[in-house]
Amino acid sequence: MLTAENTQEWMNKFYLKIEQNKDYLSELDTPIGDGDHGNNMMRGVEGVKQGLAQLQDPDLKTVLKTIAMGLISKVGGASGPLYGTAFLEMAKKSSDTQDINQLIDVALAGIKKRGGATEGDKTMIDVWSPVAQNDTITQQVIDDAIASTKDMLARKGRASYLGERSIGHLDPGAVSSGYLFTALLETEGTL
Amino acid sequence: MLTAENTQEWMNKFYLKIEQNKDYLSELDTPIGDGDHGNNMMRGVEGVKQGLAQLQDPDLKTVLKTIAMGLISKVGGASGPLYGTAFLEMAKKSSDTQDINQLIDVALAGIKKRGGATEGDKTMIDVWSPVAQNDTITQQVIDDAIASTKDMLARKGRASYLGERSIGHLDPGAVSSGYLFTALLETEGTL
Amino acid sequence: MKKIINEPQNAVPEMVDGLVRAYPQYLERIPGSEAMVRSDKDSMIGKVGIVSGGGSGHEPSHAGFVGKGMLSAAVAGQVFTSPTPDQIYAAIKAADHGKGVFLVIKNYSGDVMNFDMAKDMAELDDIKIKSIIVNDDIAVEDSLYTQGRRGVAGTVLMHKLVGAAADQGASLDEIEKLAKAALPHISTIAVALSAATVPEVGKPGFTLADDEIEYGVGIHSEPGYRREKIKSSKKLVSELLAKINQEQHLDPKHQYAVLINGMGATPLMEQYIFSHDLLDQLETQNIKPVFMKVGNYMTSIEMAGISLTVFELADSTWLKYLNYPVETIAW
Amino acid sequence: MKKIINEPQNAVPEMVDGLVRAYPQYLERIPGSEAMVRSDKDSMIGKVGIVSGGGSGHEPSHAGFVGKGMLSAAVAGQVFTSPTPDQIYAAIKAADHGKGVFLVIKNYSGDVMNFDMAKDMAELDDIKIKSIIVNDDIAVEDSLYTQGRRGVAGTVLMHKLVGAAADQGASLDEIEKLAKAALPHISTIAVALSAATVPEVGKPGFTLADDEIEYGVGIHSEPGYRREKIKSSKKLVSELLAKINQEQHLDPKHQYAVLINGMGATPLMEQYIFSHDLLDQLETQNIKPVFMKVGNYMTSIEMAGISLTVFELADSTWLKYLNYPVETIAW
Ligand SMILES: Nc1ncnc2c1ncn2[C@@H]1O[C@H](COP(=O)(O)OP(=O)(O)O)[C@@H](O)[C@H]1O
Ligand SMILES: Nc1ncnc2c1ncn2[C@@H]1O[C@H](COP(=O)(O)OP(=O)(O)O)[C@@H](O)[C@H]1O
Ligand SMILES: [Mg+2]
Ligand SMILES: [Mg+2]
Ligand SMILES: [Mg+2]
Ligand SMILES: [Mg+2]
Repeated sequence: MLTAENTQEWMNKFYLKIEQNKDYLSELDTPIGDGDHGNNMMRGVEGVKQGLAQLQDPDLKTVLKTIAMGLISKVGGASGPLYGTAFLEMAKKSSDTQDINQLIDVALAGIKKRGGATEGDKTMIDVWSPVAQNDTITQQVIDDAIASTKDMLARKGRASYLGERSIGHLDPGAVSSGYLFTALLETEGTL
Repeated sequence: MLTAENTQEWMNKFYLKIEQNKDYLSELDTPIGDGDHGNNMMRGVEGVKQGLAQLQDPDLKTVLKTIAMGLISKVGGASGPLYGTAFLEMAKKSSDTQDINQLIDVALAGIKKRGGATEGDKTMIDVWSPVAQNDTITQQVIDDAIASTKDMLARKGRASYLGERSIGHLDPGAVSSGYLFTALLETEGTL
Repeated sequence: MKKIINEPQNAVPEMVDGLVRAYPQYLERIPGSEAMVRSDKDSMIGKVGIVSGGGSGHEPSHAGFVGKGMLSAAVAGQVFTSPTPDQIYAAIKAADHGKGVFLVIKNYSGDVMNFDMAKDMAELDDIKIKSIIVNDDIAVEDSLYTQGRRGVAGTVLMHKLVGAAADQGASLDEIEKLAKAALPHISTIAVALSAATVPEVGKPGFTLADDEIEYGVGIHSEPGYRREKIKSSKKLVSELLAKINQEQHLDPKHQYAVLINGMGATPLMEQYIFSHDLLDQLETQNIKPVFMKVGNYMTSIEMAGISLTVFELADSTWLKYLNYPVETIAW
Repeated sequence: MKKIINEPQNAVPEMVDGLVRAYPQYLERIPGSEAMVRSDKDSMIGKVGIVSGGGSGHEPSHAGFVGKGMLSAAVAGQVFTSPTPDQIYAAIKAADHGKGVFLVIKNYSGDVMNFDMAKDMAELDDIKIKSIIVNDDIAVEDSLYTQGRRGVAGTVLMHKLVGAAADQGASLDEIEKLAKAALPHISTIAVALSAATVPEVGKPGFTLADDEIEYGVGIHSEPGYRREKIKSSKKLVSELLAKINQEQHLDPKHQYAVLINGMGATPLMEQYIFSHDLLDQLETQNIKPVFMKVGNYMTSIEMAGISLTVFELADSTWLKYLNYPVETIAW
């Protein structure tokens, strides 16, 4: 169950993972993209951190909306609107439920709607979707989902310009989404 | 004594020397100039060759003037007007005399007037001047004159921008002038 | 990486600052943003606003085309990264003078989504918005099931068209119609000799050997369709023109505009030589362009290379729009 | 050498051909030469002609500045090599409309001598000729006993001044007076990040390590005054501005025009960042330029680097001349 507190903890952990893997994410984005995913996500988690720091005793909805706005206004590129929409949808839904599974479901629906991609297109959806489908999120589910993008042929995003040559590379947005869910796993009292 | 015939032979020999040493001249022009002296001179001797080929039974004055026009209209850069002026002055003087020493004297005066440089400025003058001063031109005179430019500090032309750093390099225009006089030496019946 | 910059993460804000302060007669920075609006505000009154933008690194695009007769405002994202919706929204607000705002978007998932979100925000303010998604790069096969083609140098011609129409008082609907009609007639194809280095990344997006080139590269180091040994300008022109012919079937009965675009580090000398070979080869097809531009218009930082854009002027008003006078830094 | 060219020795004629055919509305090639004259001949009638030129490799200089309000004709020599007198003479003839011709010459021995010979030829035709020898590069110490300072990017500002004056009907003597008065107020200094490769030479004029820069380099790979490790844009600006200050003693009581000039391969992004740092540092001296340009105006083929030109507007008409409208490809 998400709360205002554990969601902030989740974001702290996500921040650290992005910070640590910034260069790796940009490297993943080089052969099949434009090499900026690490920098984009770093700006995003910085924005989220700054936004959250300004809140006093916020409720869950405010926390989720602040996360969304931080991501939308700082990331840019393709991943900004997608991550931003995910948290915006979670914020909306959080009036009805704090259940993490239900929240991930609406987030995934938002990502699909915003970007028009679906499972198997070699995007972050290929991590969000297996995580959403499994009742219990495990590191195994996450890792398998990330790894599954390697053999896919990209049909959306920059990697799609490569056609066949996109095969054999992990999708950077899938990897950063993996960090998001690992951070969630590590956050006490979320699941 | 210069004649229409041996002057044309002289130019043939000069052509071959420039052709053979084009890259070397440009290399000499690289550390203390702009690396084009070989290409400039090559265009010039091509122009001279073409010009001379169109003459039918010319007199010496016409030959010298044709050489001058070929150099002036094809070389460009600093060396074009200087070599061109040299042959233009020789052409003018050839109405009075065909004596090679007297012709070189007026050519040298033309070069000095056109470029404003004098002996010791590390230019082609430092080859033309010793050659003009010696009653008999020898390869030794030419070689010594070329070599003397190595230790000079350039005060005219592009090399002058280097100041002290121009010391230690041969002057490219001195070297190409050396080829001109070696070609003259090798031309039967000129001296 | 050898660049005249300070901290890489400050490259964009410093660049925007240096640009607007150098050219206050054309540009004004929208406070708190990396978006710029026309200084000559009077020239926008009563007219549809035209907003474009995208990642930075394509200078003089897009701010260089802000001015009377062309763009009303431009947004500069991070290098090679779509700007965020709030910035685009700020540009839309500044460009709106009651007649609505037309967005020129290049077909990248990031740009499309961020402009979309900005559009949603602006529509909440009752600003009428229409847009065109430019996808002129014929290097990549088009398909309904993929991202589709990229927007590249042809975008600048689109700016010129819609900017001229807006300045002459065209309505938002008319501008949309014009843009939609022109779009399929604009085709671009590029060849790269070297890659660009994004300041924050610090190394080139791809590596080509000293004698290698790549056809079909995008303006963000996206890969092209073939790598080869360097060829003469004549042969490069043949290759690119063949691709254009496959797409457009150039026909002497039609009129064409041509844009030869330097990618950043390629000197004008090479662009003019390319122009010579292109015009020679078009002549063998009995085609003589009625409008031409050669220079750096949509660059990829310091990438070396050239793109060729051919625009079939299927409507006679389009040439007038291309020739319509503008007051900008870079057109 | 990786260039979009054909045979290196044809680079200049092909470039000139590609340029005039792309821009027939501005330029016409003078038959049998690599000289170009304004197409809009009517705009030259009754006015002093302005002729400039020099070696090729500095594009858009000089032909890019041919047009109403600026140059009447331009001559393109071989790459980095002064054009020959016959070519300059052809340009003078084409530019003369009875009021005389003014020559803008950069201070290189080759240019000076070739223009001089052309002048002699033109004077035989009773064409009145005056000229200015531009020597704005403050990198090299000036001296009566040497070649003196080189002519570099400041030459473009000289073109603008005399072109505007000529278009407004100034006489040959007035134009000479204007040029002589303005010359000592124009100072330029450059920094290079990499060298240019002349097509016929095939290798760069000098080599800098991956982290090295050189201050004071000329536009033909002439050496500068110091080599160092690459610095931040702020520090490059400090160095160059200090040199300018030594020369001109910038003073808030005066008005200044500034030209930031890219050397060919340096992207506008870096030039705008340099602009940001320059304007910041000028501000600490309480100086705000009243006229500014940032872009590639006097390049050195594909050299990477920037030059900074500061022009003290000691006479109030000079700013008007700089702002006077022109019709050229590149101003
Ligand atoms: N249409 C889309 N739907 C879902 N995810 C997408 C889509 N387009 C791109 N992505 C994701 O975004 C990631 C790239 O993000 P990023 O590099 O930050 O943006 P950009 O591609 O604009 O440079 C991809 O790895 C992919 O996971
Ligand atoms: N003022 C001058 N007087 C005499 N010779 C000169 C002068 N300036 C240059 N030179 C000669 O010209 C040579 C360079 O010629 P070149 O490389 O063809 O022309 P540029 O210097 O214009 O590139 C120098 O090596 C020098 O010998
Ligand atoms: Mg990316
Ligand atoms: Mg030389
Ligand atoms: Mg990106
Ligand atoms: Mg030269």
